[in-house]
Amino acid sequence: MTFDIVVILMFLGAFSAYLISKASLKAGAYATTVFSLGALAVLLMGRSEIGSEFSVLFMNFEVTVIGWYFSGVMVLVYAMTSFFNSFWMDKMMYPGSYNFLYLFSLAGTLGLFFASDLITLFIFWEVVVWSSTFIIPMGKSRRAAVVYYTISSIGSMATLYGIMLVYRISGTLVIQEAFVPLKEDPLTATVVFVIFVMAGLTKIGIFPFHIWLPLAHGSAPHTFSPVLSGGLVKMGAFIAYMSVAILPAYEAFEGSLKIMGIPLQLYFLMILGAISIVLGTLMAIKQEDAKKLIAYSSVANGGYILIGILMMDQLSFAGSMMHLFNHAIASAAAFLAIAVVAYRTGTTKISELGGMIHRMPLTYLTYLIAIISLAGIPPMGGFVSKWLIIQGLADRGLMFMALAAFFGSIGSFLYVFRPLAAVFLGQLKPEHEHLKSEPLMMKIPMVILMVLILYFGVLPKWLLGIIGEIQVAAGIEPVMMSGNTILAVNGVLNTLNVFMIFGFGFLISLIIFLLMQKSRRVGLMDTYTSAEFIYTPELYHYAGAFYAPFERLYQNHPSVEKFLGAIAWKFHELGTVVNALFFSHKPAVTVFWTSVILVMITLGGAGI
Amino acid sequence: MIQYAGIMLILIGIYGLLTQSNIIKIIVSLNIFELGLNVFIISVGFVREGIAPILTSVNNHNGLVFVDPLPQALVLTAIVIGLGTTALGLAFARSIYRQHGTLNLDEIGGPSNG
Amino acid sequence: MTTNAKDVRKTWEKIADYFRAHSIWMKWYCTGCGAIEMPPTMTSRFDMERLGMGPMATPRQADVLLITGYLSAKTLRRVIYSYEQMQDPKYVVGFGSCTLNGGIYFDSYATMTRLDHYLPVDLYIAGCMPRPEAIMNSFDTLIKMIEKGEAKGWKHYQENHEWYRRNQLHSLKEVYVKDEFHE
Amino acid sequence: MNLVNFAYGLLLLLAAFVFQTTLTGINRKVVARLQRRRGPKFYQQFIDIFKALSKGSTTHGWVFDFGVIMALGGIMATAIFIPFGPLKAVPGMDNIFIIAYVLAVGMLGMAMSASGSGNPWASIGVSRALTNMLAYDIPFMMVVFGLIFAFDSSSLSGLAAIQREGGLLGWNVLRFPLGGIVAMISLQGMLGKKPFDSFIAPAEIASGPMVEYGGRHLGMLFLLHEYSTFIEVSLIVHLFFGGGATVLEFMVKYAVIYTFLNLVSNVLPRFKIDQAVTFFYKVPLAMAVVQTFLIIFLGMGVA
Amino acid sequence: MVNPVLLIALPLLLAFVSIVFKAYKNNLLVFGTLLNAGLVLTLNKGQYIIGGFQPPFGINLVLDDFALTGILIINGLFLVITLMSLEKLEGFASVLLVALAGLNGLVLTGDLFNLFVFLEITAITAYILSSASKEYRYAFNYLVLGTLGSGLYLFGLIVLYAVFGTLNMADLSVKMAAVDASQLVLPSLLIFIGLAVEVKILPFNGWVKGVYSGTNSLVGPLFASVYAAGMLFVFGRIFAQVIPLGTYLRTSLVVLGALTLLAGEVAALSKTRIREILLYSSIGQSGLIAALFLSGLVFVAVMQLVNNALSKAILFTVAGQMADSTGTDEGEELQGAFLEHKIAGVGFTIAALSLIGLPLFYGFISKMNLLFGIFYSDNYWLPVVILLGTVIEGTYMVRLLVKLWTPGDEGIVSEKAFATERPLTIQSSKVMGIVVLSVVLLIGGLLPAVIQDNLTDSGSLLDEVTPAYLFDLKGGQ
Repeated sequence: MTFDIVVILMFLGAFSAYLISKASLKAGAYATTVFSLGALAVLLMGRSEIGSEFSVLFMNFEVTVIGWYFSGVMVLVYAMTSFFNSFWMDKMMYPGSYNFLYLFSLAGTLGLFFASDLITLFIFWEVVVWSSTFIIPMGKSRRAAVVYYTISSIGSMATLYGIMLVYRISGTLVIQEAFVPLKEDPLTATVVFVIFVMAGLTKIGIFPFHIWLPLAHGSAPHTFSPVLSGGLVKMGAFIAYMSVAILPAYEAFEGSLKIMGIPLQLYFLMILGAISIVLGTLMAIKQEDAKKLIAYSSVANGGYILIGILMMDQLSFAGSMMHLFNHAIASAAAFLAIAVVAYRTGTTKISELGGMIHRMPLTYLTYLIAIISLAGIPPMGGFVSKWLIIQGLADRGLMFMALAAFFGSIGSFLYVFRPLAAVFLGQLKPEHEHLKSEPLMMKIPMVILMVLILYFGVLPKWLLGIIGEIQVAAGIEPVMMSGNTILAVNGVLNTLNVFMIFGFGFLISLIIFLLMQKSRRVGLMDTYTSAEFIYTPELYHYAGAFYAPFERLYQNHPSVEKFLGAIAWKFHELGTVVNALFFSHKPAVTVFWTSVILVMITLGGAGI
Repeated sequence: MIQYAGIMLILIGIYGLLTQSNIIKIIVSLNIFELGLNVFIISVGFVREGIAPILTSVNNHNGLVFVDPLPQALVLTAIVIGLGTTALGLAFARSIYRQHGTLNLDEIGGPSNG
Repeated sequence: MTTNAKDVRKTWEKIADYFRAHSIWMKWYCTGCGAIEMPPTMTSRFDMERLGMGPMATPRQADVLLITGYLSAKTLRRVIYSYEQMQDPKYVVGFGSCTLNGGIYFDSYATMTRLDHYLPVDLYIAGCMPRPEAIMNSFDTLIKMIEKGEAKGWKHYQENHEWYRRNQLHSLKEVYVKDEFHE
Repeated sequence: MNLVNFAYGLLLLLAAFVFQTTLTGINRKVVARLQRRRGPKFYQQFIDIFKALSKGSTTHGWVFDFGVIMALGGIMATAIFIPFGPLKAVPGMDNIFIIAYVLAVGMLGMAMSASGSGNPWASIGVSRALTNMLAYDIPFMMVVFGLIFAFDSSSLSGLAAIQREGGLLGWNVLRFPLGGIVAMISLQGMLGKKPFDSFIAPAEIASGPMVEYGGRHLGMLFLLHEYSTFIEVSLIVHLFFGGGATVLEFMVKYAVIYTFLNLVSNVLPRFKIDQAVTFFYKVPLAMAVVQTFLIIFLGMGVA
Repeated sequence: MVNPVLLIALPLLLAFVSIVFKAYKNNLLVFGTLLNAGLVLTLNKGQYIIGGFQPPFGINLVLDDFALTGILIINGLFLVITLMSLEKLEGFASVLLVALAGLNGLVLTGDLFNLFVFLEITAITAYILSSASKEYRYAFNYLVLGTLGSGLYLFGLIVLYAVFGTLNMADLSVKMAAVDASQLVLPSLLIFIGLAVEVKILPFNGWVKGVYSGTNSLVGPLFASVYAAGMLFVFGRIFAQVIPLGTYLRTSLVVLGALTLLAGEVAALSKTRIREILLYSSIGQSGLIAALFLSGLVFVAVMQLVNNALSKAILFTVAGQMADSTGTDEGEELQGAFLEHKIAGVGFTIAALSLIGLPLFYGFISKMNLLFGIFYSDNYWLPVVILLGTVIEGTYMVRLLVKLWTPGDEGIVSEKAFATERPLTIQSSKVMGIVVLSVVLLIGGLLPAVIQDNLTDSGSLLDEVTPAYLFDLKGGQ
């Protein structure tokens, strides 16, 4: 009975946070922290109650393992980010409403993950969409909110159509039962699958629906970007999971053409995932804004997650589920680090920053660990998940997905390194000379996230155990572990050993370093300049167009943004045409159309 | 025959509405349209060699052929309503003339299509 | 050269000096015409690398600062800057007469005629210009000096930094100037 | 994992260092002979490294030091995973993907440290190095992917053992010649040898990432270079040339391949970085895709 | 037992009285609307004969669930809107009373010709009200089109009379059902066009733009919610219950409705002025509701109609008030207008979200139900159109809301300093009205049974499809 309390409490919490904000803004911000941490605690304690069912108003819920897992990820990201809320209270346009919508969207996601019928699912889906839509414009861009809403609603309206279709066919809305009759009818199943999964694609930001991510993530309030990227994007993964596992796609598409054992429908989606990886990587490499860069990296990582989920196998699926968690916390940590920088300096543009490590080393460390995980480098969590995904791909022989995955992996070194070098390293700008370090309240979540990223990279057993349960629930073989060794069909990975050997190498290296003569500390401007005297650190900082030679290779790329923008503009023009054709101050125009319709329909009727 | 006359008038009225841009002429066209309509309605009730639908001491048996009285009642109402509308239209015409100094809709201009 | 406690090398320093002697990486400060003699010294005929020597891209990596030509007020500043960026132990080699006495430009108002007033020169190579044979010979000498621990210009510079700095300031007014192009 | 593994690992590191550094020295000699020079002593590389370590150094802040330590540590850890012929320090850890990703720790550490110096040339060098990596790694990984699919194993020693079963003709370079060529070209890129050495271009960007290093930092970078060379060449030996049943066999194969690549690099000019990317994506990547396609869909070369 | 004819007669009486006692006409209006709203609550369902002729002869009033819902909505909203904007009456009190009478008559009457009369009465009041904006050319346009429309309606009904000899709706529906519908395309179409002019179906609605775009905070909500609701109720009455349409005509007209929906939404997307956006949205919604009625889905059509009426009342009140007090309703110039008027802003937001059909608001319930309904009538293309329309509608509504809440150019963090400097005032009476209406929308969304119960049977009289498909508020379980 704990979960219904959580859902209801979160909604009430949203209102109370609003009321508290009216009394004191800071207190309201802390209320978001308290409530989300409370939800996290209840979730962790309530693990034994997985499987419980409950109803609120006309909505029905059932707590499944996957729902529990997803909501855990979501609440974690929300709770960690909420520590930052209090610092933006005086800068936010509607601080009270922000706190309200913050918790409201969290409540919505919980409801979504616990939903046991399709209508409840849809209700909470939309609740999350509209509540987050109103947070985004408090940041830097109004257009972002509109694009976000439009893309989301394309997805959700498609889902709605799917829900109706399913209901028409099966006569029930209970998630576990509604899809059963579709197994017999591959054509309808394909339609439903495509429609359903579209909502997932829009939310994860899979090509060609990715355009909202950089816009919204890049310009949302700094405290909401981590939630968007780390949390809300994962709702799409949930829907994708539902479409594949509950539909269940592999059974329904048993008869369709298969490529390497993957039905064509799923293969096509995987190709989309692969395109997202490549595209997200390429676009992230050329971004000039740190937040947009991480946003595009979310596009790329969404591609991994989607491919893994669609595989529905022992390895890649587990990898994907784990990657979801890893990406959530790593991307949240990265966004939080950028938020700290933005809080102190007021900008997120890479070229306007530099040398932040000398003012906020902990933030730097957070960012470093986050991006190591994002890039999938051991000993962080991201490595384990990427390893699983790639091993799974190698097992199946999906070479084009693998190609994209490799490109994304290596490419991620490029883009994650860029803010590292240009924001945190390099020359400190004179105007940032007197910046203060990060406040204590900001340090707490960053340290927690760092520890988590490292912990699950070294000891993923607990996490993979839960994922194993999800896999069992989805009817596939769970990922195998013996001790700390992950046993894949074509390779093993002992994360603890990797970590220990890494530590060993590090130790030797440290000993070598310490044995030798002590170094002389010199300033950042005392560098080799071909013996030229330079006194302008802000100019002596390599930040803009970091990968210029590489960017040049694809600078004239075709852009789906432009294409979709053109479609939107066509709608706009159509509106103008409608306006010009039918609306006038002269009765004659309308009389003319009236006569035309009258004659046409009458003659048509007479003809029939 | 009289139906066709009514329909002709209706079409003339619509033609006027389609082609005229002068407000007064539009009102006139509207009136022609209504007139045609009224004629048509009357014609619906018309019965050849029918008598007035009044029971008299002579005409009180079942074999009577009488004109349908209802359309005539309807026409009366329609005429009254048409009159009201015309009056209102003319009032508008006057206001438009005061506002724009012309009665030609083409010269007045419409809402922008922006 | 008097021997005092400071000059006694510890064992590890002796070993280190052996390595230093047989792996000499140079930063060429090519201000004048002398640099033209370096390529023949490097390439097949004289093959500098057989002695473990070679050019390096930056002063941070280099052991020897090789100043190949005359010095003006403008270039001297940069030579000093480069020298101070090098890592200890570091050696300075004056190449050609220009560094000794100003060479053919000795009477110019802008020429710095004596390099060792400003930097601790371990070795001069006389000649205008010195031929590769002379260069090879001098490198041989330098190797021997380092091996014996005699090339101690860098220590000298540290110890007499005041004196060097005074000379530098006297001739240059300002050692580290503001960027001329932005003033 | 116990202390014995660590001791074993330390020995392996030492052996790898001595072996590779000697080989580098010999290769300097070989190249010198190619250019009609006498060339340095065969142990010159040791002298250089120890000299660099013995010198004083400057630092630009803690990340400058930390990056170097992390880089060398990461690379050393990777080297421990590499089987030295039949010898393995830690059994079961020679998964190709682990190695590929652990290798990146070193890269990242070095890049971080270089950028931490505040010198733009370092950043430019890092940017080129990473771009280069994006170019050469993908064809290579593609080929490796095909191998893993073909033999259902991603263990280096496992793949090597499978090849040795087939004798000389069982070598992957003969079974999958296209893949072998791709791997060799990629290896050239990994080693940063000409024509793919634009990221250190000494005369152009003052040796790129290494511009600010001197003394012990530089020495450690040299160590790092030796180890990463060892790792990369070993990968190819194991993946395409049957690894080594004995240590000697491994060392011979290794030496031959390394020397061959060195000779090739010495007769080539340098690609600009975008040319390198274009080249890798045009030729080796296409070959790699064809090779993988042949393996996966036609089973060509898979016994 | 109250005779519903009082709903028509009393306002008319008060209207004439108000002409005599000019000084008290506003009071009389308030009295009349209150009285009507009170009377509605006391009504009993049934058939009321006026003038003694038994049907099918003579005039009768039909007060079934459908009509009851209609007059409830009309009188309730009329009351709220009037009370909200009393200061805007400007001598229109008498006209409003007549309009109230006409609207009630429209919904109540059971006679086609009587309907024509009420249609004309309502229309004439509408012409007069539309001249409140002082844009007489638009009012004139409306007048001409309205007259032409009602003329065509009269034409159609005379043809029907000529064929069937009756004007009573119930009688006519029985007689028409016996005839092959394809024989009756012309009269049905004529009646459709006549009503379509008022209902705002696409090619017949040329007047809407001029009239709606200049409305103030009184006339705007009256037109967009009360008049629209009244006309749509009539439309539903005629086309879902009286005139049986053949497949051909039904399909054509549903397509016309769907096109209206799309065209309205698309046109709204291209607009930047708030009232223009809303008016095109109204057109779109009318098209949707008309399409539902034409498909025979009376119940869900009524739900959507109620949602539309409630939402539009709020939206047009706020938009009209903005235009009244700041002199413009250009979205760009009203950036951050809700900064100082949060309650009105929240009401506006709730109305907009409900109109889009987002959950927690009544619009969601109605949208769900209408989709279920359409799917159950095995129509798979109309939902696509509706959902596409919803996407577009959501886009421009969110665009508008975002602009009104958070001022600032692209790339700059939204700040109070960027808010509009135009003085926007919203009277407390309006705020209260907005609160009442948005609370209704919220209650409808959270506890749909409250509104639902009042609607439950409204479609059952002639609705062939029993509402078995209805989303029964338990998640369909």
